[in-house]
Amino acid sequence: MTAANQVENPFQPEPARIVRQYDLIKDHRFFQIRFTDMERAMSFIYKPGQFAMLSLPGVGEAPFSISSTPSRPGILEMGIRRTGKLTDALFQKKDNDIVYIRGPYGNGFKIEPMVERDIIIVAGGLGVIPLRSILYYVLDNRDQFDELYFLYGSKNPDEFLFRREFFQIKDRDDIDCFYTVDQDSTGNWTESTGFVTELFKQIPDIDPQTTTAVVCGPPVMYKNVIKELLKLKIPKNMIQMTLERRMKCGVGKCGHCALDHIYTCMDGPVFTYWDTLHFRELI
Amino acid sequence: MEVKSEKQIVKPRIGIYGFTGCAGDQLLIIHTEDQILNLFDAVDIKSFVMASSNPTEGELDVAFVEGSISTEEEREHIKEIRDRAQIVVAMGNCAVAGGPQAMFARDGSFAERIKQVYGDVKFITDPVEATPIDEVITVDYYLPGCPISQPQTMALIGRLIHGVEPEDITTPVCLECKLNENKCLLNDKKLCLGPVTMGGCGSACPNYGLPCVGCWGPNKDGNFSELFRLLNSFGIAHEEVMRRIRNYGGHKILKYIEDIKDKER
Amino acid sequence: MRILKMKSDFLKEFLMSLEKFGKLYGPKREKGILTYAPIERFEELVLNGENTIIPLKKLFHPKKFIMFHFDDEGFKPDYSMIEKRVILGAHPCEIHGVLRLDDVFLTDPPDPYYSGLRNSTAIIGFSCMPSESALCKSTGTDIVEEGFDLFFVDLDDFFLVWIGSSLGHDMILEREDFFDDKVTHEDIQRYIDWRENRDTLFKHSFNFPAMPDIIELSYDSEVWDYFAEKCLSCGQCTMVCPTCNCYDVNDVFDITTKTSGRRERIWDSCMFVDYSLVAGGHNFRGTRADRLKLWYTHKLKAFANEYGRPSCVGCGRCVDTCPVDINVLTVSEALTRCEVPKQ
Amino acid sequence: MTKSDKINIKPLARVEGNGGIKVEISDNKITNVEVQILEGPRLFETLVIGKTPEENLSLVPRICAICNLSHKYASLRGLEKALDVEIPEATNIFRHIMHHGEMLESHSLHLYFLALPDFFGYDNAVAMADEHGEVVTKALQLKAFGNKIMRMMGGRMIHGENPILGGFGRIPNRKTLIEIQEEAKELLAFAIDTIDILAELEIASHMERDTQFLCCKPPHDGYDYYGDILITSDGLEHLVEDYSKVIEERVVSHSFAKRSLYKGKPFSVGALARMLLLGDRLKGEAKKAYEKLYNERWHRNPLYNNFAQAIEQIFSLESVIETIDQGLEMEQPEVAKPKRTSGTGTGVVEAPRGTLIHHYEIKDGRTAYADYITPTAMFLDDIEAFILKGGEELLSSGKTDNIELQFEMIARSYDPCISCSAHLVTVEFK
Ligand SMILES: Cc1cc2nc3c(=O)[nH]c(=O)nc-3n(C[C@H](O)[C@H](O)[C@H](O)COP(=O)(O)OP(=O)(O)OC[C@H]3O[C@@H](n4cnc5c(N)ncnc54)[C@H](O)[C@@H]3O)c2cc1C
Ligand code: SF4
Ligand code: SF4
Ligand code: SF4
Repeated sequence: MTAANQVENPFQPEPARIVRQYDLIKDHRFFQIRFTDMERAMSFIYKPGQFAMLSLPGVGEAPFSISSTPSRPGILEMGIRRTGKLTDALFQKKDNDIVYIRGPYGNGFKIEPMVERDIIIVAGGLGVIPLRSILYYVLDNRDQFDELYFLYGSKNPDEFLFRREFFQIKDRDDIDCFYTVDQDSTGNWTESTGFVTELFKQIPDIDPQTTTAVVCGPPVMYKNVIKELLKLKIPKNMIQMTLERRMKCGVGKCGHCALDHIYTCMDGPVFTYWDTLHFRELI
Repeated sequence: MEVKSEKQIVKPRIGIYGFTGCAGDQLLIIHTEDQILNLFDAVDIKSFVMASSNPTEGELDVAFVEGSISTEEEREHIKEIRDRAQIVVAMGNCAVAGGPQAMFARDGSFAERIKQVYGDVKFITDPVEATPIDEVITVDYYLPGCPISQPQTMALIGRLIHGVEPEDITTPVCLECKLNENKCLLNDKKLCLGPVTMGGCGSACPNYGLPCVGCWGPNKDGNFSELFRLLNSFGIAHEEVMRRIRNYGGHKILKYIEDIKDKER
Repeated sequence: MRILKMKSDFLKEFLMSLEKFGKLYGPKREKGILTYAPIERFEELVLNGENTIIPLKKLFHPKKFIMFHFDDEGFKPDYSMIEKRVILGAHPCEIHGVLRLDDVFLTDPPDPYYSGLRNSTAIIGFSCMPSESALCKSTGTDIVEEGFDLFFVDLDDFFLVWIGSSLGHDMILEREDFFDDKVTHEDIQRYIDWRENRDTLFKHSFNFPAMPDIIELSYDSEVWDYFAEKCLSCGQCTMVCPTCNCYDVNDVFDITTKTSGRRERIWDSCMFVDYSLVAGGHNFRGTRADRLKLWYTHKLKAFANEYGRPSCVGCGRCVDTCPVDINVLTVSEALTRCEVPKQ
Repeated sequence: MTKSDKINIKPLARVEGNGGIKVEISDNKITNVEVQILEGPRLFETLVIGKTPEENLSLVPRICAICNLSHKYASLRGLEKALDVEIPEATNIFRHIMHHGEMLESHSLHLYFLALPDFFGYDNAVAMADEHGEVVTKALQLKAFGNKIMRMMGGRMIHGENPILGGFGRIPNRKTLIEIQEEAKELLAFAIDTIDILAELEIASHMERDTQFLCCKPPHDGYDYYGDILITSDGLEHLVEDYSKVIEERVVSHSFAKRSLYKGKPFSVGALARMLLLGDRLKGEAKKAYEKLYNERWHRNPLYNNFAQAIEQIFSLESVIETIDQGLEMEQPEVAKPKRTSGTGTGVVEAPRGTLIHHYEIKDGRTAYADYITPTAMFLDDIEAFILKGGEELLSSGKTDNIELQFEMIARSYDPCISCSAHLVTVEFK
């Protein structure tokens, strides 16, 4: 029977090479990956906020956000935290080693509602990894958007991801960056201290009707950040957030990421705050 | 497609040891006829006295340990193995939970029972009450079962050969039992421990129409109190259930049935 | 859709003649239980109202299979399980079950394993009498209009045969002499009487159409806690339900130092504790109440939002299977009685 | 080797369980031989007290994995006597098939994988594969076949729950039985070829001495592995109920291990004992093999146990073929129910490595007393006696190069099962 072969296999992992990798912070590593097939590398079109499934044969497969921006095609970037079997094995890989990728999956951020509007990007901890994609996307297409505010908080300076990069863009005049750490354990932190919600005080007055917010962080962070955004009177459907669920397939078949009637992998991982009000289990 | 071929990995050095038990887990490895030659090929077996003479007892990548710790000498020996092994795998119910010989774990009857079998013989070195090996050393991975299952064991060994952490099974026997299309024995009011027992055996017993006696040990998410209640409602006495669940529960079952004991009193 | 008549005496010969369209499968008694299995002799086939333990879904969404083999060269899909098959004796609820699975597995992007099995398989449906716990009257799945190639309604000395596909038509053409296209008024009356009689035989019913709202309103109901305390988390309900589709994926290495092995798919259940565990140890559904709630929301409400109809097809298997009496009937009743304010 | 020395073989390899041999030599004379049991006690006799027969049956196979079904079988025979369970003939038939499976599994494991490497000069059987690939592959097949029967009848390869009081949970279907029968026919050729391999071997004679043999006598005039009468090489017959008078158990003060004597002297059980006591009852290919291999030295040399096992492999394969024929004729047996809840019963079967006794006293459906005597506990004294004899011979003739191996081969030939014996013995640590 060839029936099956007529349908493309959406689970087929494709070989890709680790081009470069380095530690971001302890147990968090940055990977640049390129499909071994150059054509595929260029035809892999994705949106900020989408993710890919990364496989290591024999170890398994897991979803990871794409942290690079589609405005710089050819190379995929991922920021990965070491938490278990697959990520452990991935951290043992060297430059030039082969991994397997399939995707892109998920809905990604809705760019439409951001165009010609002010944008607030709020990231907590690891949540900055998917947001880095939209951040660079906006910077690369700067003329399409109005004001850009980037708020990022980590627990302490040692856990501040992409530190060099983010302090570089801080000097640009087309973006306002606000960085904070919960606690400064090192004593050489030059930015704010306190929770990321504190940073809202530093944002100049904005017009909530022309502003879109994008949020990602640990579950506890969402509640507080959303409170702040609502205080600013940003409409509920103009707050985009990206969520995490267990996933096995990425294409709405395995059921793991289902909540109520939606599949995080297909209908998400980006949801608006308005969406989450219907789905009680979302955050 | 330009894909770099992976380097051949170094064969892990392996030791397989037996302590107090029935040797069923070592035997099961020997009985894996379709894989035993592959196994000897893929790993460097340094010590496996049940199958081979002239063991070399040095540094090991993985030590598989079967059997419970039941004498002072075994306590020392297991520590010595731990010292030279990168990874220690507790293999089989005896090593994981203490085995059937640990069914009275910590109830204080051990001395009395020794006396029953041996009378008043005075021992030079007293045997100790059977314990799982993790009461003496740290254990990295567990292969439960009395005896272990071939697929689960080979999957674990396959992963260890490649330096990959093994998967842990957190599903109950019922998953495999249903996949094998057995009729639920609880619906026939049988004393089946499947729902509170860790999966991995392939529902070996229900496949033959016989209730699970719990030889894989407790499933951490088992709803123990409800199973007790359900079995009681079939007319099976509380002590009966308690006794059976301890037959293969060893030391590992204790924390799950503590509350149930309390409720009864 | 054409409807034909066939004398009962021809049944054996006709069904066995379908072998040329593929390997025959059907409900068969093995080791004391009823199961879909290859049929070698007509006599093995069990064509009554009895449910198999595991529904028809296993033939399209197999319990466990190899998706890929991998080695240094990468992952190669394994489609070897796909073969031409003819399934005999599928009840209406089974066919509805498969249609619900189609919603999941055939929507973009289609699952090649499922669609491969689906496209190579013909379904010959059979009418049935309600089982002890059948709920298909309540769920509106006691009759089926699509999803089969042929459908047989047993009216004792003859069958009315619905032709549901061009392949079904080809099957009829093979044995044209068995079929009669003159359906008389009397035959129609017989069919109507049969349906009326059948409707009276259902022992249970529940207010299926009201359930989506009731579920929504009962999110915080203590009824969930009541059931949660009883649930054994054995996962049987999900395995036996024709419309549960969750699965897990595992990689298994061969015993060798080379990179080689297989990627397997195996049924999973949302009743298991690790089902929703994510990195960092956060579990979105750690409690049994949350897990039960997800399941019933999915069966009785949510699926409809996504695909237009709820996913319970009223087979009654959860009623027969759950050792502690948690099933669509008891849950719906409890939610309806205790929690919905009386109007 | 100095004139006074201590030989410590520890661990004893290629036996089931954790054991060792200690030999003390003084003045070129052996002063002490100990076969040591290095495993802790498991106290099975106390574990079953207060348990139901079902629980007993589940627990006792765990005494030993390698002959788990023999334990189950002996227990069934004891419990069914105690509770007056009358089992249908068909159940007996299936129990025999099960038991033959275990014989094949255990014998092939011992013969090819544990013993043969000694004769061919290897550390293990896999190392043997390069030069004797054919034998190793076939032997794996034969062992796998034994395991397949154990899985089919036991429920799984080791510690299956399928054999239950009064019958089985599930009986294999016709198709499976016929498959098994076909496979047995195919494997018979290899089992017969093995006889030729063994016929070529030179068997050392240094340890030879007279000893006594014991086994149970089948209730028919053929060869078999079960019975209710114990026969001994002195020509006597004893009811199994009198087992405690026949087999004198004692505690040895220096090792705290329970040991057994018959008429005050060590004795041997196992395939060799069965061959010597019942061999003239063999038929077919097994009879031919017996006639080909047998010689007078068998009575004085335990290494021939390996030969006896090879003959029993043929016997079991032939029996499987024959017994399945009988099984196919019979109706599916019902599970027989106990007629009483109290009673005593002694069950005896021949485990692969010798006579195995399970004795029960049941009161109101619960075990009040249990006693298990395993073959290894029976022949430990005999092993020591042969090691002593062999050692003295080797010392006096100065052939001490590989004396450890010679000792190990003697111990190994019995196919001892230390787990079995350790259910009630403990260790001496000096
Ligand atoms: C849409 C999405 C985007 C993600 N993006 C990133 C990212 O950019 N960087 C990053 O480091 N991580 C990301 N994750 C999480 C990442 O998928 C998990 O860390 C990874 O699966 C852990 O795999 P493991 O084998 O190393 O861990 P395991 O050994 O499998 O388990 C370790 C922990 O991870 C949990 N886990 C296992 N599988 C999954 C899964 N499929 N999804 C979520 N949790 C799981 C386990 O429950 C356990 O708590 C994302 C997850 C999702 C769903
Ligand atoms: S069903 Fe239960 S008792 Fe039987 S093998 Fe599995 S875990 Fe052990
Ligand atoms: S609802 Fe019933 S069948 Fe489902 S997991 Fe709970 S106890 Fe098992
Ligand atoms: S929920 Fe119950 S009745 Fe409905 S389809 Fe599933 S198993 Fe059948």
